[in-house]
Amino acid sequence: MEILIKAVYILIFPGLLFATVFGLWLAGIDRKLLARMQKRVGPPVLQPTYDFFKLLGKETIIPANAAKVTFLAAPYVGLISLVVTALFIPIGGLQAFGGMADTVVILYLMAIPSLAIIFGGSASGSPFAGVGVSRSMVSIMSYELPLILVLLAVGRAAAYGGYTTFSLEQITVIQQLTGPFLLDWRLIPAAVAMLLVIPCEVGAHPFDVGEAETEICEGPLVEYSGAPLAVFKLSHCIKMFIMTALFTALFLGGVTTGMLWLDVIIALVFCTIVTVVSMTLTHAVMARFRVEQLFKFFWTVVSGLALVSLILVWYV
Amino acid sequence: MTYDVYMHFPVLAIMALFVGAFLVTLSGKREVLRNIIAGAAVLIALTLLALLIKPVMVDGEIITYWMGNWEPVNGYAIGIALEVDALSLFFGLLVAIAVACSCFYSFQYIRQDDARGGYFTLYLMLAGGVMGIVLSGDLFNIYVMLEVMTFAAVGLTAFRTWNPNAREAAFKYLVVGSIGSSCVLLGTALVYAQCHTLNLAQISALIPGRMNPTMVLAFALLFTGFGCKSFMFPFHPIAADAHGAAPSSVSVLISGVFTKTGVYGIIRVSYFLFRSMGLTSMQTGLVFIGCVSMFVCVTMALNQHDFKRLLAFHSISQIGYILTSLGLCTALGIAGGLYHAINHTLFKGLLFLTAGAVLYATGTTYLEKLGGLARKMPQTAALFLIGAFSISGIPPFNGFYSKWMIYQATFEKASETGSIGYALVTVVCVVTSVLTLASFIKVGQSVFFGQMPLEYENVKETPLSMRIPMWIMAALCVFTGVAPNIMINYVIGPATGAVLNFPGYIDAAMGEGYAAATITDTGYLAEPRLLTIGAWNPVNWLLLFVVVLAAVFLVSILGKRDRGEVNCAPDSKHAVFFGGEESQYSHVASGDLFWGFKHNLRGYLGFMSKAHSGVTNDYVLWGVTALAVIILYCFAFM
Amino acid sequence: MFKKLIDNSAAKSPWLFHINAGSCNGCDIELVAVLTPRYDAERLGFKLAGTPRHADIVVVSGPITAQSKDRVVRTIEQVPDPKVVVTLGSCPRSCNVFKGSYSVVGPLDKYVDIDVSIAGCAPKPEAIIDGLALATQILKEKRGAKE
Amino acid sequence: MIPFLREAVSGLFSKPSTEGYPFVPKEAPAGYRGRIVFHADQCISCGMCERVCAGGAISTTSVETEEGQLITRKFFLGSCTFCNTCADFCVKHAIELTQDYHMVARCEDDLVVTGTYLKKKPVKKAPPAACGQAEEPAAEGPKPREDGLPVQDPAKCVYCTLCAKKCPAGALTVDRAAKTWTLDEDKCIACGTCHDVCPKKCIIM
Repeated sequence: MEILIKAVYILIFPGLLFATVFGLWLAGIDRKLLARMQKRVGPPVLQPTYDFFKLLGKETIIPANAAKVTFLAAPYVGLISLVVTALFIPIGGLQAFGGMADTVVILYLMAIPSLAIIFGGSASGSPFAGVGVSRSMVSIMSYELPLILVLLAVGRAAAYGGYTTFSLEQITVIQQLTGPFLLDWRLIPAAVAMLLVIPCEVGAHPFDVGEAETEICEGPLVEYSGAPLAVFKLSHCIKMFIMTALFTALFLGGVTTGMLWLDVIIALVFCTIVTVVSMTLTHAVMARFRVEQLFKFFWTVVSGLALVSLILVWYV
Repeated sequence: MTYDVYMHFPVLAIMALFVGAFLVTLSGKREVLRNIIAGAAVLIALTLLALLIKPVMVDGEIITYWMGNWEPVNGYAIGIALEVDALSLFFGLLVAIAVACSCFYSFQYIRQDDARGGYFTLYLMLAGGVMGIVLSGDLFNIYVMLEVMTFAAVGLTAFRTWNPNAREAAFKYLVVGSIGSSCVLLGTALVYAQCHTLNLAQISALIPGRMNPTMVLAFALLFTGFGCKSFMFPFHPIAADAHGAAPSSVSVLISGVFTKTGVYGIIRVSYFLFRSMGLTSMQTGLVFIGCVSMFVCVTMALNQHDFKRLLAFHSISQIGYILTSLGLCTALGIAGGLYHAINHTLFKGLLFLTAGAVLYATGTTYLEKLGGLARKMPQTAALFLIGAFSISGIPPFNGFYSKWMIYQATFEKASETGSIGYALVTVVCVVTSVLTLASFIKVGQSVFFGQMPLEYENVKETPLSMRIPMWIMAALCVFTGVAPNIMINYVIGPATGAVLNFPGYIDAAMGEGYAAATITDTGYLAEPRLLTIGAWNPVNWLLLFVVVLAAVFLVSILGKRDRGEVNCAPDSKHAVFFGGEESQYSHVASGDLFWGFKHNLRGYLGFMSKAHSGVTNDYVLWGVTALAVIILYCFAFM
Repeated sequence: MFKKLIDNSAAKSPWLFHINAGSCNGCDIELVAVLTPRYDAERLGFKLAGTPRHADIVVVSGPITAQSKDRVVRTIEQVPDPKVVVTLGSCPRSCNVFKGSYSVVGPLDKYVDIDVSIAGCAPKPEAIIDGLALATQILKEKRGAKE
Repeated sequence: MIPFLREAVSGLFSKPSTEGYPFVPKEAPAGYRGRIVFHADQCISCGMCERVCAGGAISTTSVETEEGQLITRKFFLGSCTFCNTCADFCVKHAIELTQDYHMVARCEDDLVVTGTYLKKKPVKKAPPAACGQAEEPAAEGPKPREDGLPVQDPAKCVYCTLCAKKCPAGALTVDRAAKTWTLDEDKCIACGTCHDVCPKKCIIM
């Protein structure tokens, strides 16, 4: 029975199937609302799903110069590690595999899919991918600094008995006692910083310097086609889910109604709202950053916001 | 304490290496004989130390071996002692593993260099010297072994005498290394003058009563001396030259082992002898040095154009992690530092061996000239990836676990002391980790992936005898990453306990009750607490990974018929997309990467590369300045 | 297992790759106009892809100039199957007014099979939408023909 | 950024400005030049359209039949620039560019507009000699005049009246119904315009 429940967790909710479906839903909502913000009708919400299945049916071309194993394995490694990461994040009090990873671990686990894209692209042997690799890495360097500052600020805010924490459970529990951290004025700069980090982490416009399709032919993805590309696109969607779920857990956790399924639904609604606010809105109003602007922006403005939060949490 | 046969093992391990060194010379040009002797020596040392795990690590015994049976007389330790507690054995094992892997690797590797018997003689001397330092219980003996080790290392650095860089690096190494050695010697002399003994245990017991300005000076000198041996900031430029110029199999030793003796020395001096780590000022100082080493070296590494120099700078960066973690003086911090020490030896050894493999196959380690080798050397590329993921702290490899412990330790320390500074140390650690990742992506992109220059069309995978040691190290990297519980229970935990348990160390050498009679403080922490403030379970992660992998695999099998075809052929359809142009050689190599980052930090990076002028005089000046600053700092705050 | 889903999706998410083979830019801006809020081709699933490897539909505009010929042919070749080649405007179909120029080696059908031609100089965005809709039908047929 | 933000949020709650084109039919604006319609019955085979066409989209084929020449005029839209020049030049207004812009085709034939008509053999006023001339036009054409004034070749002439229209001096009178071509020699300034514009090249100078 135990094993069966775990299997359901892994494969259906919140694992493979749910992460896929919800990720595609978030991506669809993102595209639809982006279109509406631009006064367009926009694609149907199912559009990312169509894209995914269409790509599955396409031919997969492996460049003759590629390091084939890395090239083909990278998307799958990225996808699977993302799905596993999704299991560690509490969704409205539901923790499929609690106590196995904390915020810092998730910070690092989220690097695996980015690495998968980087090494996959690098293995394709394309110079566009080379430039994309360089840019993707700069964007990783950019967002890690504010992200760790945010995590430290939240960890300090969730301190219990003088002990700071990285533990997601403790963060959730403390929020149940004190109310969501988003309502804590000291953490609002951190929340804003986190909202800006999410699109960069996901690789969404305007921070998608690594995959700028108009400049460097989608960077690391330039040589991918067919199923591996579909898997990368799916990973992108699941990343949206994980990052918004992480935001929800860090800043909007602890909203309890007493019923688990209702909590989960509320959390998922929060995820959708966070997607719209952090990704769709920034996409609609900002043009793509240049690489060095991105780095500067994240290491000064965004990190500054997170640092202000950390100092406030520490001393106030 | 029963007098078991394993009491002799430490001295035998050291002797095996030294005797091996002399026998190798006698074997002359007979290659097979030479290999057998060298292999046997390192294997004997490794086996002997492995046999000590049970009594020392598990049962918690401390082995004291008096050379020539010169036991203490009238409470004064006159004879030379070997004293092996869990900490010594920890470093000893680490040394033995790295030495063994590298030795087997060099059988094939060193053939290219018109091998003379000198290589293995020096190699085994270096190994024996390191082993002597970590197993010794005598301060002067440590100095002697330090000198043996340093000169062997200098010799090995200059081993490729046809290479002017190697000769220059050896010279720099010699000069700056002598600063460290003389500091240690002077410190030892001062300690001897004050305590009238050279036995570590007894010094440790006597120092609290004799803490005067002379001893403060002695501490500063010893600290700087061992710091120099660990290449901490600002002694790091020598490391870059030496690691880069030495044959890779030697770089493994210099980076993975030699630097660890410095760390070992710092632990012994500051935790054991002077027990200064209880002071906030000393903690701050060590953490500061660690952070500076970490950050400066990682940014220097990002700027390098040579695979091995890049790795060399990373060595110091990782030493920075270890020092930072040790400077926290909490059980978790020490455990994290020690864990990182063993991980660093493993993954840096692995990386240096892959760099050696690249050099062996292509004849260069210059990043701009290489590219696309993963197609020709798939196993080396896989090994490199394991090493790169380990050092950049990608779960579930080993670097992540120790770094994670360090983050926890620093953040916990921050909340304990209420100082936000330690939280910023966590930030520096994470940023360094990301920059580490960046520089290994740079290596990956410019050596193993991307496009391959035509001249490497005939490159072959390295021979099996070179790959096996690399695979062993890779397996150990994975093992230490996914089984941290075993490591912590059987290796790290006892070693951490040993760091904090100096009364036990004293008693083991000087007889029961000696410590209680002479010193009043009984240690930093009564009970080492290894509780973490977060959670990470690599085994479960792997299990989940496998389950999801199976699910994805199943789905892809089920959908196989409806999927598009997978095609690869050497025609223009499958050529790399070049905006429609015919495929051509266009490789984005190391110098072109990370422009956005370099552009923003150009002031800092420019200053740094100017500062690393490559002039020996400058580096000596840095070293002497560091010594002066450390002495002043010690006088001011101790 | 996913046959039906894939078949249905084949016509719903056509990604375009646009090649300018010496066009006067008239057709190109009309193609861009198709993506603007006014015509919003994205609601039909159209999207401009950054690389031929992601594309389903290759849109070629311009008479094939001598300089661009090899590039065009190679790029079209690099698109994974199933793919549809669409000529935008009169030029790639016939070279139009550039016929006979020393530097024009078109039309395109000398080198690759054209699936859909959109006439016009330049075509109205509505006509382009028509043409792309036709192209998606062909995509679906090609996907079906594979079985 | 703030004004953009306001714009984006207001866009979210206002009606999209997208046209419903593929689902809602749409007319092209007046004056739009789209698909060519060829009124074959009005064509007089002057060939002016073919000559002025920049894209070379117009071609003519003729088949000899008993009743006369069966002439097919082909407009290949795939080569057309929709410049309207052919329609402008067509004296009989046989060519028309409509507002139909749905010019999408899978095969080349769908982009071709054709019209076929019969050009009857002249039955009435044509003298036998003219008939002979028509069959062998190269053999016996009219000779150029020594004074440099134009001469008509009745065998070739289709009486399109273009020369009369273009004549700057008004020296030419052409009656299409009566098939006459007369030159007022006093008025003629021998400028050669009629020679240049004649689509059939039947004016010799």
